[in-house]
Amino acid sequence: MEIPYNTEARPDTGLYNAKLGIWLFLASEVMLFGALFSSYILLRTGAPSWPMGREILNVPLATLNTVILIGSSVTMVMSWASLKLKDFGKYRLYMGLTLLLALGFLVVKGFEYGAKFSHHPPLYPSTNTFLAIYFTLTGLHGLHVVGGMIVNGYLWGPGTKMWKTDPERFTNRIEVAGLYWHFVDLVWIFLFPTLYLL
Amino acid sequence: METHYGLPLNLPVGASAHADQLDNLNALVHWFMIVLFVGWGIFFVYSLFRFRKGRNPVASYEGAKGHFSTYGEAGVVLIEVILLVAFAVPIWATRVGTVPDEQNAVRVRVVAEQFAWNAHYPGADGVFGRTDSKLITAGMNPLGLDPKDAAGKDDLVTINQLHLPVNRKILIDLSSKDVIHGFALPQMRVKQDAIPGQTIPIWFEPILVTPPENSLPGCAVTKTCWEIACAQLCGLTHYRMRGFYQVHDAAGYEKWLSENAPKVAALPTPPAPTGEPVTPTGAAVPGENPAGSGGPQPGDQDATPPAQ
Amino acid sequence: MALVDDHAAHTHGHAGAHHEPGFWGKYVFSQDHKVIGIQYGFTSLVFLLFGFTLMMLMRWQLAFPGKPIPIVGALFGQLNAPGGIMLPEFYNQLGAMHGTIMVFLGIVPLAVGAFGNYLVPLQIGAPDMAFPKLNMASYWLYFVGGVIMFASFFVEGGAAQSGWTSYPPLSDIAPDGQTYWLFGMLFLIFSSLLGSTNFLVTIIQLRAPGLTWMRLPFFVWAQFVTAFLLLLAFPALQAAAVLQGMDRIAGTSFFLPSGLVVSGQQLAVSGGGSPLLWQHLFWFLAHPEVYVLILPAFGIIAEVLANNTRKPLWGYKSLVYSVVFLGFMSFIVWAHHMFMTGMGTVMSTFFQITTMIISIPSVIVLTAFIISLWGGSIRFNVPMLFALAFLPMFAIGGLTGLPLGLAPTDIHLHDTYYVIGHFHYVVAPGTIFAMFAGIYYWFPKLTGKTMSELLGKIHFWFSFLFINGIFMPMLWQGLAGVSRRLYDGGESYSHAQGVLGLNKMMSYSAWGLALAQLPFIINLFWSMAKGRKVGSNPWDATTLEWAATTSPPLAHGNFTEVPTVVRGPYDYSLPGAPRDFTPQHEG
Amino acid sequence: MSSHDDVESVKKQTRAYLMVFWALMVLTVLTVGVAYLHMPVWMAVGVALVIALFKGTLVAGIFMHLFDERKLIYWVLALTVLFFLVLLFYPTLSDWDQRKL
Ligand code: HEA
Ligand code: HEA
Ligand code: CUA
Ligand SMILES: [Cu+2]
Repeated sequence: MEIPYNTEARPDTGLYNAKLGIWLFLASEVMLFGALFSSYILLRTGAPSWPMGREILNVPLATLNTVILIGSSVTMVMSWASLKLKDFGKYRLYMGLTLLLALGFLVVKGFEYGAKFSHHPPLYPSTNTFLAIYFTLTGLHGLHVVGGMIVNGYLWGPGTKMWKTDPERFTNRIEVAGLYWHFVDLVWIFLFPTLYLL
Repeated sequence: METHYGLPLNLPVGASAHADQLDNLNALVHWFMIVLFVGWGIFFVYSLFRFRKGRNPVASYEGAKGHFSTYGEAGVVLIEVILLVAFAVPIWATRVGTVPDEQNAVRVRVVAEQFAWNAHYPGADGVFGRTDSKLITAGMNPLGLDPKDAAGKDDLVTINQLHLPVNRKILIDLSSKDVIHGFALPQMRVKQDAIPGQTIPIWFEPILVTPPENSLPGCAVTKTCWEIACAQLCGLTHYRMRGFYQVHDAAGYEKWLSENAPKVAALPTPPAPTGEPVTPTGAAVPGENPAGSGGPQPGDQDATPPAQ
Repeated sequence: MALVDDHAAHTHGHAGAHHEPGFWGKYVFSQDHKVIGIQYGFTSLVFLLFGFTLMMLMRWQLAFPGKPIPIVGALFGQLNAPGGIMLPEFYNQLGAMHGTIMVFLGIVPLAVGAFGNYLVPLQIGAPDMAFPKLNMASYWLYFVGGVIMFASFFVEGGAAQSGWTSYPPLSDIAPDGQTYWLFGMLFLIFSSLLGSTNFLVTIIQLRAPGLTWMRLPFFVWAQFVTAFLLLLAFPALQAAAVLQGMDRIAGTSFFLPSGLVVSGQQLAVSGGGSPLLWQHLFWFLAHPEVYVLILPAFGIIAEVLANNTRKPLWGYKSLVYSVVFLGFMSFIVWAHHMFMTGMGTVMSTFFQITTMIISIPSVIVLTAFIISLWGGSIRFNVPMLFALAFLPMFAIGGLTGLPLGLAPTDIHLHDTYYVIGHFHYVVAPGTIFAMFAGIYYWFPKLTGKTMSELLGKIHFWFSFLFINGIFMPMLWQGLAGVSRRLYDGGESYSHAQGVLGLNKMMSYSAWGLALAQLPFIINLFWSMAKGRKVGSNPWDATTLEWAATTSPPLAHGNFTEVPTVVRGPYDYSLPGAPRDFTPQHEG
Repeated sequence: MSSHDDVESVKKQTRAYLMVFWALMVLTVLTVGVAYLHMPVWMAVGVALVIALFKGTLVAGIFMHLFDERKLIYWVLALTVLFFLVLLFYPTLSDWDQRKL
């Protein structure tokens, strides 16, 4: 027996399974980052002094990364819209761009980390609480980016087979992957001012 | 056994001014629990008996009628509200909110470490000498007292023993050097986690003098009567992180102070800090021979044997 | 993200429906919720037994401090028990791992992973869980987490030994086993996040036609609230575990304040952290977690009670509202575990009030259960015996929570055996009994056979006797002020002398309890092979898992045709009905 | 959802996405710029948070279609946000109520 509401929406909820699933998953992600931001607030308010993020971190690079990530969110949503418009070629293009932008984000991040490690004196997570938070939060966020890239990569490459067999469901999957990706963007939108600017 | 509101709760003797308050509340709550449980239990057992299949072959679809469950639940709510408003909240507020002012209280700093209790008395001048964790050396200067600080010259430092005068308000500043410990004085109804990085005030007023050793069966076994217990898991020897405390009458307390003060004033000048920090994961723990766990030898970590 | 992957499975599913999965696909990497449920059940029972074994060793040390452990003592090696005499570090490892294993690898996977997985789709008339692949992933993540936890006993320095609560700074400076504990926890957390997402989607989306919210079996409601708790509470521990991992691996100081001096030496860390931060994050999870331990038990008890009183549960709606409210409140009571950390008046008032409030829905649930007996026609079969015993046992456990929930009385009781007694009454003769009730009750569903009543009754009466023999004295010791987590059981404290003798009695009871499990284990395996064969609905029950399928259920798809539900879950002894039970799908 | 199913409305939406993109760019520049004004800390935090909230709302509302979502999702998120806030502030609040010397 087929599992119901995998593609079409259940009438009383108006949702298909994966869409509800991803939102629930994102709810738990909200709590995860909530716990981390909570730790940040507690440690910062409890600290006798707190360095200004922008004096230690590289604001221009991070601004660039913000732009990149927001851009990737736009290409992601455009790739979904392209499928809605039945334009598979455009989908490929936009999804490819999303992947490239995500890669760009990681490269920039890599430079940022590298600069901290080779700084004199080197800046490590163990150096002080501020850097500990900075590395942990951005590191965890980076892992989320990597996870998203794996899914998106699959949907850009081998996963596209489904477009031929079940286009509606394939479109749904892009929507679901998109929801996750925008969430990663959303987290960055809060991380950026918290860590770099304040 | 002492009873509170007629209930034997198996508590240690309550020897502080606020002990009765806590114990009475404890007894009250336990009465409440017992009444609920017994009432509930009678209903339970009766139902099982009355409605067993043999006696009642056909069940009733409707089941119980009436509102007594609502009344019961409302009763529980009401009693809990009373427990909170009339007892728990105000008692806690006086316990933690009304710290006695420093002039009228006997002040002691207690600093916990793996696995001992350091007590620091301000001495005759009533001022604690400056301490700094960088000056700490094991054994020699467990508190990191600054030898250059004049206020510290007459300070008194003891390990695993706490001496207190009766009928005076005691104000203890509690902290820890390494991990979290639980400072518990069972007979005083005092318990407080000692948290590194924080100094937490606790206060109480002993109203009984520590009975002589051997006067109670338990004391005879462990050779000390009232003990500081460590309540929070703090490592290997948590189970032996035992100090003792003694409540003296006023004269006894003065005597103890005067006998001990000079000895401690001559605190050895500590060597410069070794600057040999341990790594977090490699923290050494003093070796202990657990096989001989037949109870620690009394006073084996004590600076002086219990004066009696 | 993995949610997406799942769809891939399903497109192939069209074709795959016809070719039979091989051995691996059928029994090992199965995506069928029933097989996964059984995998969960078996694994968690093994862990339960393992956790109990650890405790039996500890109980030796508590009863006979410093005496060599008989028979098995030589097995633990010089590092743990030279000459068979348990070392304190080994005791602490056993304690921390007993707590961890019982909670995270035993009860929760059994109550949620096994019972939930097996029964929820059946009870709501669904062909499977919403995301079968995720379901499989969830089991295997749990399995890996369990292996890591188990393996940690063999690393240098042994397993985690800072309590199941892992309070830093102690846990930050503990040997490597703690790192394993953290990684194990991360796996268990991922597993539980996938699982709870799956449960929620399944319950919300896959209910059979006509199965409205107020017609759900109470068990499904309990699982539903449980899944929400897991979903939203676990991330806090996930974050905390990451931070503690950073402290241990990258040398950060999230939980280490400045100026720490360990064994007379400065700790070489930057400092600036907060030990209490961990406690907040930990208890933000762990309080809801204790309701995760009890809610599925409530669910099982409800099913068994209704079936064996042959009448509807009394106050179904109040039960549902109570557990929903309970779930909600459980997020704002956590600091009652932290009254002794230096809490001021404002916060403690808040948390005392919420703690008292949260006891009300439990009172309502228990009241509804007991009133359900009134007017019934009670069958005293083995599942019912366990379910009935659950009620007073949970009552004792719950009631002893009250003096702990009032900060002034908690002063004396905090971190004593009173706390240990309190929560064991809820989880051992409480939850474990409910699990037994469920196993005896649903065993015919899994196998088409029943378990032996005689062996079951032996199991019940001896378990009941011994389990009280373990935990009742704990309350008494706690009142005397005996601290928990003492390697010598309090032997060196004068205030403990009066209650020391109880330690032996408790230990004998614990070993007796272990013996009392033999009839159960024999019964379980013997009945699988040789038990009396029964029809698809041996208990004359009303809910869908019995009503519309064979026992054991169809290999795939569960139902030959999707049932349409027309009534509430517990229409027993409906006036005018032909039989004393009217299944949910019968008009 | 049906609202974004037909071709016309999808096309309309894509225009909205691009506008949101530019809005987000402007806000990013704004938040960086503002950070270099020498405001008191509480004000800097407030302004940065308001901008971030605004950006977040745009992403969630438009990219994630939250402005036009099913009731059930709103319920889930409302619950989450409630517990999120509890988790976010309680530890610090209780730190403030800590008895200290
Ligand atoms: C399943 C697990 C479970 C459950 C359900 C509970 C339920 C409760 N718990 Fe418990 N608790 C734990 C597991 C659990 N607990 C654990 C594991 C710990 C220790 C952790 C550690 O430190 O290692 C702990 C510790 C703990 C503490 C901290 C103690 C300390 O460390 O000092 C507190 C304090 O408030 C507390 C309170 C409560 C309360 C008020 C309830 C309430 O929800 C109980 C409500 C129930 C009732 C009140 C009884 C029901 C009613 C009746 C009997 C019917 C009455 C009849 C009529 C209507 C007539 N618990
Ligand atoms: C769900 C949680 C749970 C459960 C069920 C138990 C069950 C038991 N616990 Fe445990 N316990 C904890 C959670 C739990 N405990 C926690 C969290 C702590 C605190 C740890 C810490 O300090 O950090 C603790 C601490 C703790 C202590 C205190 C140690 C100390 O402070 O030093 C003691 C002491 O006696 C104890 C005893 C027992 C006993 C005798 C049981 C018995 O009831 C066990 C009963 C078990 C069974 C009856 C097994 C049934 C299984 C089968 C029959 C399997 C069949 C198998 C197959 C078919 C394959 N426990
Ligand atoms: Cu110090 Cu336990
Ligand atoms: Cu709790």
